[in-house]
Formats: sequence, structure tokens, C-alpha cells
Amino acid sequence: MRIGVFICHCGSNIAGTVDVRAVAQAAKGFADVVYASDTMYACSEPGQEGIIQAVREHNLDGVVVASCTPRMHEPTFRRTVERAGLNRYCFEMANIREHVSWIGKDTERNTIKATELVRMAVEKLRRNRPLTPKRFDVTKRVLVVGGGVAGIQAALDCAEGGQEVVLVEREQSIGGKMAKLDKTFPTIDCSSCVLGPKMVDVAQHPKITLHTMAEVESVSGYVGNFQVTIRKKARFVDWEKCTGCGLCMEKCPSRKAPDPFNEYLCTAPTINIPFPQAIPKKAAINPETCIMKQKGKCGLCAKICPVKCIDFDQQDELVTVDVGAIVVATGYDLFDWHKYPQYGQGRYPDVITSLQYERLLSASGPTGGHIKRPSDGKEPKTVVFIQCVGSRDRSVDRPYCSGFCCMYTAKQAILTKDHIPDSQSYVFYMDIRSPGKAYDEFTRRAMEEYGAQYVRGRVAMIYPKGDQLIVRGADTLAGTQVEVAADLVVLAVGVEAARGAAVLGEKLRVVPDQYGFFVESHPKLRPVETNTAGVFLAGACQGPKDIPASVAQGSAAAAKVLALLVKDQLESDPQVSRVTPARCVGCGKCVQTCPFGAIKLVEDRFGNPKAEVVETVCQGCGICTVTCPQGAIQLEHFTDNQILAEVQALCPPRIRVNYAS
Amino acid sequence: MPKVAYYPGCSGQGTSLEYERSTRAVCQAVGLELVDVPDWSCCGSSPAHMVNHVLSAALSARNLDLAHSLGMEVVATPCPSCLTNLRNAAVEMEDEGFRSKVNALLDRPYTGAVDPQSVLQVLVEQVGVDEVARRVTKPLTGLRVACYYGCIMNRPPERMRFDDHENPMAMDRLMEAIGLEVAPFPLKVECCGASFGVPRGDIVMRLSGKLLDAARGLGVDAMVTACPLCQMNLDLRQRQINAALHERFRIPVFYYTQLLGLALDVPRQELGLDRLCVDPRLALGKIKAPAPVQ
Amino acid sequence: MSASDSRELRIVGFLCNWCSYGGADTAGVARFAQPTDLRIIRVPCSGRIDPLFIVRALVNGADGVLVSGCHPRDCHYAEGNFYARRRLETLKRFLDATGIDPARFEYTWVSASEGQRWQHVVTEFTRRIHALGPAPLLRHVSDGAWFDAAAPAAAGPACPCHG
Amino acid sequence: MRIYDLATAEQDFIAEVAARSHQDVRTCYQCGNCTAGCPYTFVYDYSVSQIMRLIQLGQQETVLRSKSIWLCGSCQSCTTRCPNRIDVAKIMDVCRHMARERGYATEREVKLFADSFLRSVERHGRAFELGLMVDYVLHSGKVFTDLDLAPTALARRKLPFQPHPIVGRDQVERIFQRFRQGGAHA
Amino acid sequence: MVEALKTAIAERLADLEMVIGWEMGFDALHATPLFIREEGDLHRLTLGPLAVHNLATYLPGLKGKKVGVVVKGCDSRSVIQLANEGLIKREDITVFGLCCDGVISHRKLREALPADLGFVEQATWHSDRLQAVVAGHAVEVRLQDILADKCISCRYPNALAADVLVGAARTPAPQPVPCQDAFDALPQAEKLAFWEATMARCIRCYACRNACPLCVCRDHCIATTRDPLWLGQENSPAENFMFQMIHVLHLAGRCTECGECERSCPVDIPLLLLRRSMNRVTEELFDYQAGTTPGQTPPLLTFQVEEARINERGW
Repeated sequence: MRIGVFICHCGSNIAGTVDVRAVAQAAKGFADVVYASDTMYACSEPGQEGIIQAVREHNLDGVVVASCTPRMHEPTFRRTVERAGLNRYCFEMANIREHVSWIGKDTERNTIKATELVRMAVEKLRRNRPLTPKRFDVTKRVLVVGGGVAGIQAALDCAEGGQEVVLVEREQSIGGKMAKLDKTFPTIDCSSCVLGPKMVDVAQHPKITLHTMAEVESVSGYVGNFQVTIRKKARFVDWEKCTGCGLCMEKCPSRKAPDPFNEYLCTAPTINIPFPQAIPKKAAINPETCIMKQKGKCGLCAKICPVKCIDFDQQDELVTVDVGAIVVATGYDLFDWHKYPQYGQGRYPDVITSLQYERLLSASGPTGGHIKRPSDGKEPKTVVFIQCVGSRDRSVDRPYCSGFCCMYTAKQAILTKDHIPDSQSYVFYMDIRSPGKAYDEFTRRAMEEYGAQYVRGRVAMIYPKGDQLIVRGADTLAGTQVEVAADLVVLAVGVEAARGAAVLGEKLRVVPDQYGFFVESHPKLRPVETNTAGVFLAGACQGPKDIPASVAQGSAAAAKVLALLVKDQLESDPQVSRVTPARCVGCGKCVQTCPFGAIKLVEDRFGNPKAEVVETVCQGCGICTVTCPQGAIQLEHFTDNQILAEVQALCPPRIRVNYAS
Repeated sequence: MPKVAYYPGCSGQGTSLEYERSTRAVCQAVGLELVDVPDWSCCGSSPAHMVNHVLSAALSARNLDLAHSLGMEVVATPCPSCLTNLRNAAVEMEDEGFRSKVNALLDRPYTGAVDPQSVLQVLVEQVGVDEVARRVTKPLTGLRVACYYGCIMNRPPERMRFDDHENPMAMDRLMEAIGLEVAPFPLKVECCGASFGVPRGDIVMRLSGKLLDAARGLGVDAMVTACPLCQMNLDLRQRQINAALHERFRIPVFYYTQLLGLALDVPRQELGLDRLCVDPRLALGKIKAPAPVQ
Repeated sequence: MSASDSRELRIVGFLCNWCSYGGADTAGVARFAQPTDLRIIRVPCSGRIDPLFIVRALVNGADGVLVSGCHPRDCHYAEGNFYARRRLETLKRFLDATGIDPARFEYTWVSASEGQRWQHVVTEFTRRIHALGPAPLLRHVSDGAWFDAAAPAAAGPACPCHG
Repeated sequence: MRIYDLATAEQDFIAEVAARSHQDVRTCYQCGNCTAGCPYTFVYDYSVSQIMRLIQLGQQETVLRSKSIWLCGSCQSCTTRCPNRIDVAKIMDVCRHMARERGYATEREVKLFADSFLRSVERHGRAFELGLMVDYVLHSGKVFTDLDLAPTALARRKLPFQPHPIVGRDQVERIFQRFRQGGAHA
Repeated sequence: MVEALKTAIAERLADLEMVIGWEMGFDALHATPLFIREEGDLHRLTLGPLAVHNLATYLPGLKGKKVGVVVKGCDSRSVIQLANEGLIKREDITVFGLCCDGVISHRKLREALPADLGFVEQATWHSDRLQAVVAGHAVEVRLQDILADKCISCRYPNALAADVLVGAARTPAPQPVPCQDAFDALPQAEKLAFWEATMARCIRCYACRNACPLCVCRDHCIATTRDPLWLGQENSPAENFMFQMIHVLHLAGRCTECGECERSCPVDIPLLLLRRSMNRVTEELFDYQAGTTPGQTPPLLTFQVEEARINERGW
């Protein structure tokens, strides 16, 4: 082989603590290396041109670049060597930035380490084989999981882009958290007026198939060819027939069903449509509180239903769809504030969450848009808002900022004044985080125009006195303790990963971070991609996000999907397993362990069983390679010989006698 | 029959003698054997840990060592201040470096791992509320009380590992078990002013005054405590508080063991009800069962 | 830290591409200082790690071998780390019979977001290996002989009589 | 008001507080939760969060001269509720130790009461309440302390006239002796 | 016992291409495999303490043919394991199982005799005693003194999953193996020194591999291939040791402890020390003994999401 080695300075990122020239000089002495140099920015246009030129001038057939992590620029340099006329797999990278220059300051040691990593890459490259990808057909359909505003946006954009969309929502209606909000910041426009038309578009779009009260049961396959099974939960109403007239709701005698849409502030009829703008506007029965389901008699809804759509025997239904791409938009949940015992843990009915307060503010809410406190229905005159409940708090394992609580608290303080002009709001905050267009101005208005009293400090305890709640906090700007007697306390609870996200993540092979939010492929450059090809993220499932950011991400994910599905065929990664039939004894161990069913046993012309890899199904994990004792199945680009070469490069066998023999 | 080592604490020899004696009587009545730590000495209380943590731990460790020599795994004390000191010493001495510094002050190094607990914890966890209820012969119905736990019995929670640290319920449950009506006292763990009574009486006036005020707001007949210092601040100093705040509080402050003793019908002389400064007879008169009025 | 005060020892890491290699990158991006002894070999999945790679490294004189993959249930390939866990645990417990100190080999799980954890793992493992000191070595073949034999094998198609 | 020159932050002081309390004072982000819960704030000259801030700024003199560190009742409410899991009460304790060692005693009576208490323990092995009150009155000169309580307390036999000396009195005494000889530095 | 076996084989021989058993070998102290193709071969069949070979070793090579095989308890586990791994078809095999009292170790026998085995002039078994004349000396050796190590620790004296079981079932009475205990007691560094010294005498003849019933790679054993190239050909302790690591790790969760590797080693390397150590690990981790349960999946070819016996390694 004729190998060229290029050591990147990365400005001073690498050159600052690695003697890159010395590394290049040492590389010249490595086996098969005929050219080595250092370059300021290997990934830049001149850097890449330099590589191409060197390939041509020195007739290179393999290239090693020592620079940043291959997770960043391996695809870049593979394209570079391809442009230079080489097979893109005749290329290796040594990570001398993230793994060397950025984690140690000792130049001498770093230089030795970088040199060894280059030697390792060269030894691996010497055993590389040119690889050619296979092509396969793409299923032109996309699955969107989650029907909140991000999922709705992604679904609509994909459908407008001409792709078929299957939208799956766990709740009875799409709309997500946004549907529960009264108004939105910083414009104070009506949330359902903004979202409602989009929800209707989803229902009416010919390219969108909507499944609500449904969850993803299982996922198999790979980019371009996923098979998804969806569980549609029994709703005990035939939605083909239901017209959403609501007659059943009026007559249902069991009216104590929990009402999650109203954040459990009130109860709902057992057969229910969660809110007037629900999409689909269809009724469903809660079997837990249904007299018919529990005691076997009643059936009043069935009797009065004008279209006879009640079906008490309905079962869960499994639907299977083939899709080429998946958008995950499962949103978030609220922090469970009961982890703060000092806020009463539910003993005080007038301590509520911000989302409950939204329902009190909303005209479609349980109080018809009049602020009435839960304990006695009185209109509160003094309302205390406490921010950062479950945000920026290590003691409850939520050290991150939830991002939008400052804004919605300001909005709620404004709306409180709007609803009750003689009220006074107090907002306990730690810092006001309002970086966004017209955001900070909005919080200023809450203070200046609407007279909300902002107090910088946390609240240590809430306790009842008479029919009020004493809120004891700090005003660190005044440098002391403050107390205020409140009629209502609203906790600006933080954001956490949606319950169930972990289970879905396992099914989709999308990794959650330590707090349960899904990890994007690259924090800056691939914000909506995941490390599983064909699976994209939108909205707060990736981290706390407000509405504009969620919508933007929904559109971004849709753009990625459309760019993928516009192709009729995709190339499969050729870094897959390959069988040497002569070495295979047909024991089937590889077949047994392959998680993807990518290996099958076929008979050779003598009738002997032999393993065979389905290249488009193989994901390249290499479990099979380790399973096969005779090494008959090898993962291309990570063969035994390549990894052994790296081991030997790092640990050259040394002669040393330790024991008298 | 459960059995623990017992550390009475200095105040039990003086200001809170009635707490100490009623504790012994109640434990005997519910079948909890207390084995006295022989020749125990002062744990150092707050003054010691205000001076130095090693000194404080050493004063406690001498007693832990004596309890260890009894072969006991748990040493129980009625006093939260003693509990805090003993427990801090026990936990911090898990660190080898700290342990050796402490042992350097002692005649005999402490090598045991005795777990200090409050008598309240032992009663709730080893005897059980149900068992206490089962043994009640004279339920105290008709009396409404507020249970006040004091600031350090459950805090910090990582250290004390007993009951809820903002809304403890152990005493509430015991008092309910003997027939009392227990009001939801919101300031269960607020500080009463601790040992500032002597050097800075004004602090105790204000803090204990707040507690009495909250209790009065709930319309209770009496307060119940588990701490000698709290009891002294609320009871003995109630007159001082009234004077300082221009108030007219008249709320008797019982040790929970005194009320347990009444319900379990232990001999009256063990309960020392006559040692309370705010006269409890009016409150006790409300008890509907044959009233144990003196 | 103490590990960098003495001379470097040879520590080989096998990291899965999706989680732990990413975690090491994250640690680098965050500039979490680490001892320099470790050299990382990137593999797609901890399920690709043949326990014999680890033995090969140890027999060749590595002073320590560290394997890290995705947390159980988080494997990019769904099951790779489950197989790896069985293989690696078996090796770790078996090592004692070979006379190689099992403490010289460790495996753990680090996700792509756990840069701090990776720093901790590297620092602690390096500290452990330095506490153990250089590994005793078996007598070995001469340097270079292996490469001379290996390179031609990879260059062309394999010999027909040996498949 | 006092103006602090940020450059004069005493790093040694910050380090000493951190080392003696085993707490990382840098993790305090001044949310004020300690102050919010502290029942003693009304007698403080600096609130707890301000003490924490002054430690972060290395203002040794201000911290150790403050009244607050002497008036902390160690009620643990700050420690219990700190979102950053800082044992604030322990830091207050450590500041008190340092103030005592350096001869500051801004709240003289608080210090004297502690001294009287410990003298009593050293002498008898246990705290002898009447004796320590007498000792405190003698040292502080505050003759009228709690005199109004005496009739009630004495009538209810709350203050025995005799101490309860223990057999191992000398063992306790030796703990104090070794401590004074510098047997423990923590 | 041997007569009953002969009858059983005779009954089934017509349906089988061959039955593999033992016959007396080149001298009175060695048996050798016997391939019975017709009834006329049957009179040569022998059993007893000299029938040391694990005849299951031949089975993978005869895959696809209907054959019978005579197995001791230990050998029967190899048959089960091979079938569990799909390396033979169980339905093709007729298993003639024995209830076994143990076989001899030729190494121990050699050590018990005053001269090398070549000087044996005469040898006869009297129940559990061997009387022999060696280089003119008459000697008597008790079977229990020259019993193979694997027989000392044997947990399965009666053949498992046999189609025909010959003899009365023996009660297992496993005893600790002294040399294993001695090895286990060595400090770690001495274990390494022990292997270095031991591996120095390995001549890399691969007899251990060839004799192993579960080493089915044969020509493709990665110890002798260039792609993949795992092993240098130099005969050094390190490379020899590496070869044994390949062997033992490839047998992890598979080895049935038949002892053929150790028996066949011309330089007496105590390979069972490694095998037993590995089997102990797989048993304690997975509650698994290779070749004892037909249909069982070997532990390294499967997993549990929550492993009952593996603690997650926290840092």
C-alpha cells in the first residue's frame, strides 16, 4: 500500500498541545507510509485539496487523517478521498483532538500519544478493503410519534411535501400541551385559536392517517424500511360512526372519571370528548369508571346514541405500517412537585401547578375562564408564583433550566391582572431567562405595566394560616427574608422527559440522556437527527422547548424526512458482515445471536448449511463475528485482523524475561 | 421483646425529669426494654459542636463506646439534641481520618457501630403504633392537640433518616392512636429558639411565640413535644413570652410520653404532670373518659 | 493527578462508537482533563469486542484494558452490550486462573452524554493500574515478526487450501 | 456601606472553610433558599445567603466578625432545603470555630454560655444546670438572667441543687485536656 | 456389561453405518477406538478402565451419517453439547450409554510403575486392581490411585440422554481434585509463573485441539490461519499461552470437561486446570453445565436483560 498521512493543527486546538510536525515526521517511518505532512485545517477547502493533490502526486492508495473525532468528520474525509479517486473506505482517522489535545496539557506525552494513534490508524488502514455499498428501495411514508404542536407541524409539512404520514398520538385528541394553554407568550394570543386550525388541517389532509389513543408497540427494520406495529387502545366507541354530537356525555350517569385534560382539577363524564376543539372529535369510554364495564349494567349511552356507535366489547387493535422514516415528537411532562415537601405535598389545595392555572384561565376550562381557587372557589386577590420548581435544582436531580417557565409565569401574572384587576401578583424567581424575540420586553411589561412584584429568591416553605397561605421566601436583593400571605400559590413546575420516553427510546434505538431527553446526533450540526438513521427528533422530547422552537424543529425534522424520502433508493452501509463460506461450518450461532435477523442459513452446492448475510438488513454491530470461533464471518472494516493490528500497534510484543526459566 | 441501650441525657436529670421518667414508664408499659448506658456522660450538646466537631464527637463517642460495650446495636435517647450529637458522631466517625482524630481524645478508642435513634423512632419502628394502640386502656378522647417535633429530630434528612423532614407524622400517629384529635400543625419543624433562652432570650420569645400563636390559631387545647429544650422554651418561658409579646397564651405543653402514659394508665407519679409550668388540668379536664384530673 | 507523575503505563481501551466513544468525545469537547496513558480502539459495538482481543493485549504486555459500551438497554444495536456483558464478565472472572490480575481488566457503561463520567472512569482506572504497576510479562516473540507475517495475509486473497 | 475590592479575596479563607466543612462553597448560586427558611434572620446582621456570598468573595474579616454566625441555632433548615445540597449549617458552625480560634466573639453572651456549659461538663461529666447558670451569671455579669423564672423552676424541682457526678468524670476531663493540648485539629 | 452392550449393538447395527466403541490396543495397558461395521467386529469390543477415549470426538466428522457411539457419562455430555450447538444431528446418532466406574490416567500409571510403559510385559485387572509385570518386576496398582482426575470429580458417571443404557446406575461421589486445589491456592503471580514455565514446554502440536470433541473448526482454527491472524508461529511461552487462551475461551460455556485435551498432550500440560476454572465461572454466572440438558442454549449465545448474577459495574 502507499499511504499518505495528514496531521491537522486544527488551528491551535491540536497544535497547541501536540507537536504536529513531530507526529508527521514519525509517521514517515511507519510501514507503507510514503507521504506525511501537517496541515492547518484538514477539513477546510484548501486542506481537502491538499489531500487530493497529495493522493495524485504520490500515487497514494490510502489516507490517514489525524484530527478531530471521526464521529464529526469521517464522512467529510471519505468524500475527499473519493474525490481523489480512491475508494472511500481506504481511509482512516486518528482522533488526536477530543482524545488527546483537549484532555491533556503535557505536549511531550500528547505528541507520543498522537503518534501512536496515527500508527494504529496506519496499521488498520493497511488491512482495509475497498467496499461498495448496495442499493435498496425506500418506503415513501413517514411515521410521526406524538401529536403535540411539534408533531403536528412535522406531519403537516411532510404531507405538504407529498409524503404519506401516519400520526400516532397516545391521548384521545391531538394538540398536546399547547391545547391546554389559555394564551401564549409574548403575544397573548389565544392558544387554541392558533393551534385549532392546524389540528383541523391534520384531520382533513388526505395524506395523513391519524391514530389517537394509540401507541407504538414495536419497531423493526432500518432506515427506508421500518416496520411499525401500532396498538390502538379500545375506546368502546366505533369512531367510524361517532359524530361527536356529545349527547352521551350529557346523559352519562358516571361523571367521576379523572380528567387529565383539565389537569385533574375536576372530573369528567365517563364517556367523554376531552375538549370542544378535540381532533378527532370522537367520544371514548373510560372503562375504569364505566358502570357498564364495571358492573355489567347501565348502557345508557348505547341507548341514546343516535348513530349506535357504542361497542362495549371493543378490544385493542394492532395495526402494522411500513414507513421509511420516523419523527419522534413525544414532548415532555411536568416535574412532580410533590418531591418538595416544603410546598405541602398536596395538603394545601390552593397550591397548584402552572398548567392547572392555565386551565383555570382558559374559557374552556373547569371554571369557564374565571379564576377560582380550588379550596373554596373564591377569587384570589393575592397570587404568588414560584419559579424553578424542579428546575436548576440538583437536590431533585433536575440541574437544568426548563427554559420557558420565566416566560409563561410573566404571561400568567399579566393574565391574572387582566382577569382580576384588583389583584396583586408576586413572582419568586432566581434569574429571569428571556432570550427571544420580544421576550425580555414581555417580562418587563409584567412588572412595569401590570405591577407584578418580582422577588429574587427561592421560597423555603408554604404553610396555611386562616384561609390563606403564608409564603416564606428570600429577597436576596434586599438581603433578607420576606413573607407574603397568598390566596393562591402557582408553582412554575419544570420540564422533564415524557413518561414512557425511555420505553419508546428502546424500541427506536434512540438514546436518552441522563434526564431522559433523547440525544441528538450532534448538538450543533445535527440537531434533529439521531444516531439511528431515519429517526428524527422534534420538539421537547429532545430538551425543554417553547412553542416557536418546537414548531421550528417540527419543520426541520420534516425537511430531513423529505430529503430522505425524495430518493427512490438508498445506499446501504457496506460496513457489514461477510461470510467466507469455506470456513463456515454451518452451526448457525451467528444466526442465533444476530439482533436483526440479518443472517440466514443457505445450502451450498454440496448441501452443506452455510451462513449468508443480507447486506441491507445487517447493521454492522459485529456480534456475529465474536460468536464465530473460526472467524468465518467478519465485520467489514472492523475485521479481526484490523482490530488485532490496532492492538499489536499499541502493544507490540516485547521480549522480556520475568522469571528464571 | 425489643431491647435497646438507653441514654437519658443531662436535662432528664433536671429540667426535664418528667420526660425522662415518663419515657421509662411508657417503654415498660409497651414492652420496650431500656438498658441504661452505664456511667454515661454529657454528649456536649450544641455548645460543643459550636466549639469544635472533634471535641463534640469525642464527648459523644465515649457514650457510644459504653453502649457498644453493652453489646447493643441501637442506643435510644429521648432528647433530640443528644440524638443529633450522638448521630453526628456516629456518622462522621465512619470516615477513618475523622475517627482517628476523635479517638486521639479518648481514653479508649471507639470501634463500634452503634446506631443512635430517638426513643420516638424506636417506639414507632420497633414497637409499632398499632401495638401501642392495642395496649391503650384509657383513651384520651375529647382533647385536641398540636404535635411539635422541633427542628433537629428529622433534619437534615440524609443524616437522621427518620420520618418526613417537612411534615413528620410519627408523634401525630401515636397521639391519634391514644384517642387524641391531632390538628395539622404547619410549623412542626420550625425552630423554637433552641438554647438561646439564656444568652439571647429575645430570640426565644419571638420564635416560640410564633409557634404558640400558630397552635392557638388551630384551636388546640395543648401542644405535644418530644424535646426538653422545646418544652422548656414553650412551657417554662411561656410567661416571659406573654410579657415580651403582650400576649395571653395559656397553652399547656406536654411531653408525648406523658400523654402516652395517661392512656396506658401507668402510675401517675411517673408522669410528673405537676412539673409542667402551664397548668394542664384545664386541658386534661376535657378528656371524655374518666378524667384523670389530679 | 498522581497517575501522571510517574511514567506512563500502557492502557488499551475498547469503546463502542455510539455511546462510549461519543462520551470520550464529549469529555474532550468539555476539556475534562484526563491521564494520558489510555489509547482508544474504536469498535462499532461492545458486542464486537472479542474477549480474545483483551487477552491478546494483556499477553502482549498491556498494563490494563478498559472496555466501555452503551448502558444496558441503550445499545445502538439493541442487544450488543447484553452479549458483551456475558462475555466480558466471564473473562473477568476467569482471568484469575491465568495468573493475570483481573483488576487489570475492567468494563463499564458510559453514554455519549456522560463526559464527566468518562473522565471519572479513565481517571480512576488509570489510578488503579498505576497502583498495580507495570504488568508482569510472558516471554514473547520479537517485535516486528508479527507484522511481517500479518501484512501479506491481509494484502491478497487468502490461500485456497486454507479457505 | 462597605466596598469590597474583589481582587483582595482571601483564597486561603475560602479554601479553609471548604476544607473544614467538606463543602464546596462554589456550588452556591445565591438562590436565597437558606435565608428564606432561616428562623434567625431577624437577629442577623448578614443573612445566611449573604454569609455564603461573602465566603465566596473571600471576605474573612466580615464573615468572622458577623453576629450571624453566633446567632445561628443550627436548626438545619438551610441544609435541608439547599438545592445544591450544601450543608450550610455546617459552614456556619465552621465559621464559628474559626471566629473563636481567631478571638472574635461578636455575640459575647452566646460564647460565654457555651463556655459555661462546657466547663460544667468538664467538671462533673454531665451538665449541671443550676451550676452552669451560676457560672454564666458570674462570667457574663448578667445578674438578672432568667431570675424571673427561678421561683417557677425551683417550685417544680426543675433545678436540682446537687450535680450528678459520674464515676468516669476524669475520662471526660481528659477529653477536654487533650483537646486543649491540640489533640484535635478539625 | 460388555455382553449386554454387544447384544444391544447387534440389534441395531443393521440400521447404522457403524458403531464406534473400543478394543484392546497395541499392548495390555492401552485400548483403542473400534469402528464396528458388521457383527463380526463385535467380539473385539472391550470396556473398562482403559476405555479412555471420548468417542464423541468422531461425530462431527461423520455428520449426516447414521452412526452409533458408545459413551461414558462424561462423553455423553459431548454428544448433547454437539447436538445443542447444531454440530451434529441428534436423530442421526444412536447413543449406547455406559454406567462408568472411571478410567485410568496413563500419566499416573506411568508414574506408579517402576519403568516406562514400554517395559510392561504382562497386565491383568482383578476388579479394581491391576497386576502387571514390568521389566521383570511384578507390581500391583490400585485403580483408585491411577484414576483420571476427571473421574475423581465426576458428577455424571451414568451416560445422559442415552438411547441404550448399559449397566447399573452408579451414584455420583464427586471429590475435589488435589492438583486443582493446589493450583487455586497459588498466589496470582505464581500462577502466571506456573503457566510461563508450563507453556515453555508446549510444542504446539495441537493434539489438545484435535482431540477435543468440541473443536470443530479443524482446518479453519484461527490458531493456524493467516486471515484472521491471531497467533504468531513462534514457539514462545507467550504465544503458546495465547493459543491456550483461544482454546479455553472458545470453549467457554461449551467444555464438557471430558479431559481429552489433557490426556492427549504429549508433554503433560495440565490443561484441565484452565477448563475447570472456566467451567466454574460459567456455572456460577449462568448456573450452566455444558452438555447436561438437551436443547439448552449455551450461555454466551443468549442473554438476560437483567442478569441475576452479574452486578452492574458502577464507577
